[in-house]
Amino acid sequence: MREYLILRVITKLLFPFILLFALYVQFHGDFGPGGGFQAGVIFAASFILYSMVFGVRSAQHVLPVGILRAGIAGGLLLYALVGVVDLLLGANYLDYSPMSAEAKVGQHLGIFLVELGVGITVASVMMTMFFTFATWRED
Amino acid sequence: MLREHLPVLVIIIPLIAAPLCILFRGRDQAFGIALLATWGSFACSAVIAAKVMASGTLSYELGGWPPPIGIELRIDALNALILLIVSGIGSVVAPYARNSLLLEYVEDRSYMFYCAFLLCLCGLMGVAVTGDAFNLFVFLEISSLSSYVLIALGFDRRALTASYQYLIMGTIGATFIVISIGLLYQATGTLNMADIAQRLPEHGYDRTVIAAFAFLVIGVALKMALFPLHQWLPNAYSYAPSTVSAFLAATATKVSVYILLRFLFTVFGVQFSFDILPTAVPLTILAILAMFIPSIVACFEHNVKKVLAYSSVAQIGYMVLGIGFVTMTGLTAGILHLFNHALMKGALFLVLGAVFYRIGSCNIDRMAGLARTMPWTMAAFVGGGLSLIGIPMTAGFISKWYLIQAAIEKGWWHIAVLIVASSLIAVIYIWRVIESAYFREPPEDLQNVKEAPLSLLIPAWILVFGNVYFGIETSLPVSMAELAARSLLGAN
Amino acid sequence: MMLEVIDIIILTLMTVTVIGIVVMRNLLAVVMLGGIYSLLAASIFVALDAVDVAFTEAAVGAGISTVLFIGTLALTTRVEKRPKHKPLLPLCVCIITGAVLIYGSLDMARFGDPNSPANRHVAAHYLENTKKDTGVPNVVTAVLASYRGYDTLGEVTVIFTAGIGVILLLGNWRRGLKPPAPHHEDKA
Amino acid sequence: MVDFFGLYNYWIVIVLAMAGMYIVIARGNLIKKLVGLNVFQASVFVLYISFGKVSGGTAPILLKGVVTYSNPLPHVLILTAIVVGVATTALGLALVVRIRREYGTIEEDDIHSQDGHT
Amino acid sequence: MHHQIYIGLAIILPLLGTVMIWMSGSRPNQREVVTVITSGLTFLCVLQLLPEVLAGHQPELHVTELLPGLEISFKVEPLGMLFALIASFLWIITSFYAIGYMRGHHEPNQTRFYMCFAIAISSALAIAFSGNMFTLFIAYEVLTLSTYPLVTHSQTDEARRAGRVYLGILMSTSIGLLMVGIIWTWAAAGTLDFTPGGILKGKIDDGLVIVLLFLYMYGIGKAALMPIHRWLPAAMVAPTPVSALLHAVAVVKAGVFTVLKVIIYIFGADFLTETGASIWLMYVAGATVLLASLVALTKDNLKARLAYSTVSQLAYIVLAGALATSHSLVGGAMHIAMHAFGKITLFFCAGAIMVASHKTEISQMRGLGWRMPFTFAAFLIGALSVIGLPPLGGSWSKWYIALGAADADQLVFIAVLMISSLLNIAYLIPVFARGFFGPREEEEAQMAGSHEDHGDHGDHGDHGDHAGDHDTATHDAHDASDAGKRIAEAPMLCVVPLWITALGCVALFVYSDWLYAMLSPIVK
Repeated sequence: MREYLILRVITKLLFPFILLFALYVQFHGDFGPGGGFQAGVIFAASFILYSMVFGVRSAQHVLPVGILRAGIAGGLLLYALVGVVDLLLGANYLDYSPMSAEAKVGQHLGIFLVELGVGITVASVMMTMFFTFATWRED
Repeated sequence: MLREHLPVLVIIIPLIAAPLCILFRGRDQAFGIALLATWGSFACSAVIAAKVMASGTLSYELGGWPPPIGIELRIDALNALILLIVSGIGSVVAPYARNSLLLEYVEDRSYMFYCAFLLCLCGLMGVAVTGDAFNLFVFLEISSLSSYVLIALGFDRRALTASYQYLIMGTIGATFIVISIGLLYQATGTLNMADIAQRLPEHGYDRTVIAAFAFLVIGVALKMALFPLHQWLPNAYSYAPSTVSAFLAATATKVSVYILLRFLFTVFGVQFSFDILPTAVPLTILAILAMFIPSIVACFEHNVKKVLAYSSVAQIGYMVLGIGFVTMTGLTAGILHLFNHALMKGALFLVLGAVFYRIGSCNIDRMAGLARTMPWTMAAFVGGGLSLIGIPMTAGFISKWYLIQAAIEKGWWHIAVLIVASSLIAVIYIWRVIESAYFREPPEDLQNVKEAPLSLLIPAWILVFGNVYFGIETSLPVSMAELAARSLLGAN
Repeated sequence: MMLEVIDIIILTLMTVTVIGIVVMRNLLAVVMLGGIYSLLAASIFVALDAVDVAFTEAAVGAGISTVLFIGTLALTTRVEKRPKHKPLLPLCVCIITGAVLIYGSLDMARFGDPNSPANRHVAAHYLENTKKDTGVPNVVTAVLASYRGYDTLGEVTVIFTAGIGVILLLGNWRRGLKPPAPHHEDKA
Repeated sequence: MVDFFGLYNYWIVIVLAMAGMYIVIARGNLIKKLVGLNVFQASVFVLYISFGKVSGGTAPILLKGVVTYSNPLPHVLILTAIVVGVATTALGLALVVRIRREYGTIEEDDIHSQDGHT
Repeated sequence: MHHQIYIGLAIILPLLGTVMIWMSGSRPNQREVVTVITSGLTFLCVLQLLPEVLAGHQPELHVTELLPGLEISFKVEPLGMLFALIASFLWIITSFYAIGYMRGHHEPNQTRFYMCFAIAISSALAIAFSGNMFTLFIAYEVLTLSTYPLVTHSQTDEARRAGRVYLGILMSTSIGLLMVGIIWTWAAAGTLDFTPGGILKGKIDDGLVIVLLFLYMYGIGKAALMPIHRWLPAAMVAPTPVSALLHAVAVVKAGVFTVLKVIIYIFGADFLTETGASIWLMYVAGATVLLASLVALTKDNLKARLAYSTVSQLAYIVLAGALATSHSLVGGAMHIAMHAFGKITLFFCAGAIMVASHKTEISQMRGLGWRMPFTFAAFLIGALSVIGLPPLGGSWSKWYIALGAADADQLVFIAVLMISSLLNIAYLIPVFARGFFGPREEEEAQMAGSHEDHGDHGDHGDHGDHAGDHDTATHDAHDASDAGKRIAEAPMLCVVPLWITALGCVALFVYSDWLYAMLSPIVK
């Protein structure tokens, strides 16, 4: 792949924009289409593209396995713990209302957090899967 | 303060524990977490069961949204019993895992095994508590996916193909269930099971509902390995790691049977399922075929794990037979057998795990004379085996008793005879093992095998003891089963 | 009427794709067609106002899973063997299943009917109350994350499970994997 | 016309779904089975979404001046279902890779013949 | 109150014994001492209950309730008392005998042997004392399972095959028929308690009584009614003490005992006679009596011949039950005792012969009587008792059964009894007679015997002494010449017990009226 100069340049150019788009989808999901899941996939896609062009190793320099696994677990944990917080606030599980003075705001906050959790897990899982398949060699 | 949140706690304890296992890698931390989580959820389900028996159905509104807007957890006697089975078996198997892992897993990633195990537990219990049809599908998939993984961890390469086959058939089954739920939603506009049950009669039992019914029954039949849709099960259970076979054999199919019960009796309602549609007849026929053909196959198997797997298919037949009676006694028998079979199969597979741990095989000829070298292990096998056959003073006898009584009540003599006949086949395939272990000389390379370590024996014996205890002191399962049966039949 | 036309066109394309998938034996092509199928599905979702779903389907069906498929092909093989036995039984099974579904569809509410039970009971409630309950304009997000947040928790757990599963099955398996079990066992 | 179309749409989708299922159970190639599985599920998703379509409605994102929206609930369900689908596919593929390593083939028949049972 | 304790003890003690035997497995002497002591204590416990029963009380012991109305409880009534006395008393004798035999025979796995033996006795006592059909059923199954290892004792392929037959028939009949019958009874009558006069009267319409009776009679495989008698000859591969106590007394008597219990306390004698449901049973039993005797005639292997004789003798008791008159029932009950002593004596003798001279085939036993006079004398006594000649116990029971047949005016069965007695003479006396044939034929008989005996080991149910035959055949050959008449008895531990039981047969003749008095309440 070394000689595909144009490809490499374009990827370098595209990469930040894709990430940006992912973030947009993530945090704008409650107003427009999109949400944690889509954002996660796009985020993963950007890295997948990157590692396709520049090789998995270099991609893994940016995101080592440890971080990805932490992300896999962390996202789910974040989601589940938001619910636990609600429990501790005396509400039912995943009832975000008491997370803020005003129920609406609480809901909004809760949705924001869980979507974030979704995004993190999905992105990390997708990338992990890709890296695992890509680095797997049979002997 | 957390008491009223028990229904959800029982789910989220393992669900939170699972990622924790990943975060703190190390084998021992993971083991500790898994142990605490399983025991914790067992404690929860015990309390829940007590509450249900005392004060009737529990309902929990997730997100504080009243059903059918939000998702509801709904626990009556049946759900509570299933919870007890799943979490109970889980908490017996979890400590067992630590040791039987040694032989069968990649050491340095055992924490991931615990993670998958917890997810499976969580999924199964999630199915057992939810009152929402689609949510049921989601948690069913959690349990299925994790069990595909767990099975594929087996030592033998056939574990991989078995797991793949299970994945394909399981996914088809799940998709059928989704289709059925979709049709129900399209007919009633709701996903809450109680709400569906309430709205179906108003909407009328049109062709859409009938199609939904068909897809649901087939999908669940696939998931619970009802003959002749059982092909995935024998390989899956015989090549999976011992711990996994024990856990899945004791719980997974039970949960599917629960789904069948819940939909046939609660969601669609007895009247539609059995009066309008002639469901009972095909169910009974399949059940009887299931009681015989797999048992006979089991008599010719050489891998004892496979023998037990086939016997599991046969035992599913008993439960379905009980359901097919559509009487109080019949349902009680079916549900009782759900409970008792979890005990006996759990015990037997744990024993085989111990055997495999020592002699690296479950072949009936390799197990010859094993009673001399591993007396406690084989004694446990005898205990579980007798219960499987249905000898008095064991749990197995109680469910047989109810089943036959149900047949006699209906005046179905031939069925009663068939039941005993099939349990006689059980005598054959269990006795082959016992005879080989007790009355043959061990192969020379296995002359001085050591008895299995306590960490494997104690869990197995706990379940064996359970078989005896619940064969004598039957009040707990019987009362719960009767309550469950009554509510199922009363639900129409 | 416009919608119907688009709908028919896309559905026809999908049918062609599926036929392609059935007959072709070059797995790479099959996988590609699979991706295209998802893409078409995504576009039909757009036509049916399901933008979020379309978005996801495009990203996942056409994107991630195709990538994974190709990755697998790279690790395995590219050509499917010609099936030996005539698959009559599967054919019957599928025809029967399809027949049951079509039979069931006869009593369904007609396509796009605003008064079908599906579109009234619970759904109506969401559309009316989302604003005041959660203040989130995207109803799908609101339902996904709040009304049915528990489902989504389950969904994340599923993905999590898959991730763990893939790592367990493929990740650094070389280290310490015991030799396969004695195969003399259970030749029945 | 519209009434006929009201079902026609479903029927095509059903046929597609069955085609997918046919690939799954009839073909012996493990990868192709998974592709079929995807087709099967995708078609079911389309069926679901069609339930939620309201003629003249728009995407369920609340806007000033819009009165009819399509039904959001099926969308949510299918979002979840898609995730489950991709998860299953990923696992299946991982299994295929391992099977290929252990058996050197991904054709069901060869695998069976290697394990000595049919 | 304290009687309950004795009931419990009688059943628990053997189990405790089992544990102690297991713990002292490595030290034979200790093991056997434990066995003897346990058997003694058990017998004492049973004996403690006797006065109560004679006084007409029926001590009860309720253990637990599995399902509502389905409980494990014990109740001592005369019939059970009798059975318990026999089983526990003969256990003592047999344990002595077993020690002699097992040592003389160098059997393997002796610990397992003694353990299972104790469990078997415990369950036999549980059967005797059981207060309802359910408890009896449990004990019945335990008895089957605990005797299986004894049958398979030698672990040869043949023993395993025999074990399969044994377990197969007993299990399938008990689970397949008896259990169904019991559940049916429960569904119909709502109880399973043994109540005088039966519990089924009016609960079940007369047509079905026959079906139910069939379920019971063929469900109780241990009663060895033809055609499900095959397990009994098969069980003869077991070491002789097992054949003696279990397959001449405990197990088979448990079978017929259950038959009587069912007929008396479940159906109720009157109910049976009214409905005439038991007519077919009389004929089946009568046929079994004759056929089994005829088969016995053809057997050359001594134990096999005795086994078939047992089958026919058991059928007497079933016949007595089927007649269901007060005389026949008491007679049947008495026959349990009479036949027990008679047949165990015969088996002891067979075992003694096997230990002393490794002879299993009757045709080899020419002149053996000169060398084992005590054994053969005892054999004669036992034989006469089984045949039913005064002054031996057997005569009384047959007499009462005949009376019963007369009461029920089924005279044909009196004829059956006559003929079978003749057949008994025909197959038992020759064994004795052969024993005192002149010594001159001995040598060639020896040769012939030893050869033929290699030939037909396979089909006769005895094993465990293949090794023995060769050396003894030769050894006999050359010492027979100088001193054919020399006494070569079995070890004392074998001979003394068999004389005790032989004398028992005489005693039973003398004290039969006492026995009658004790048993008569069961038909009141």
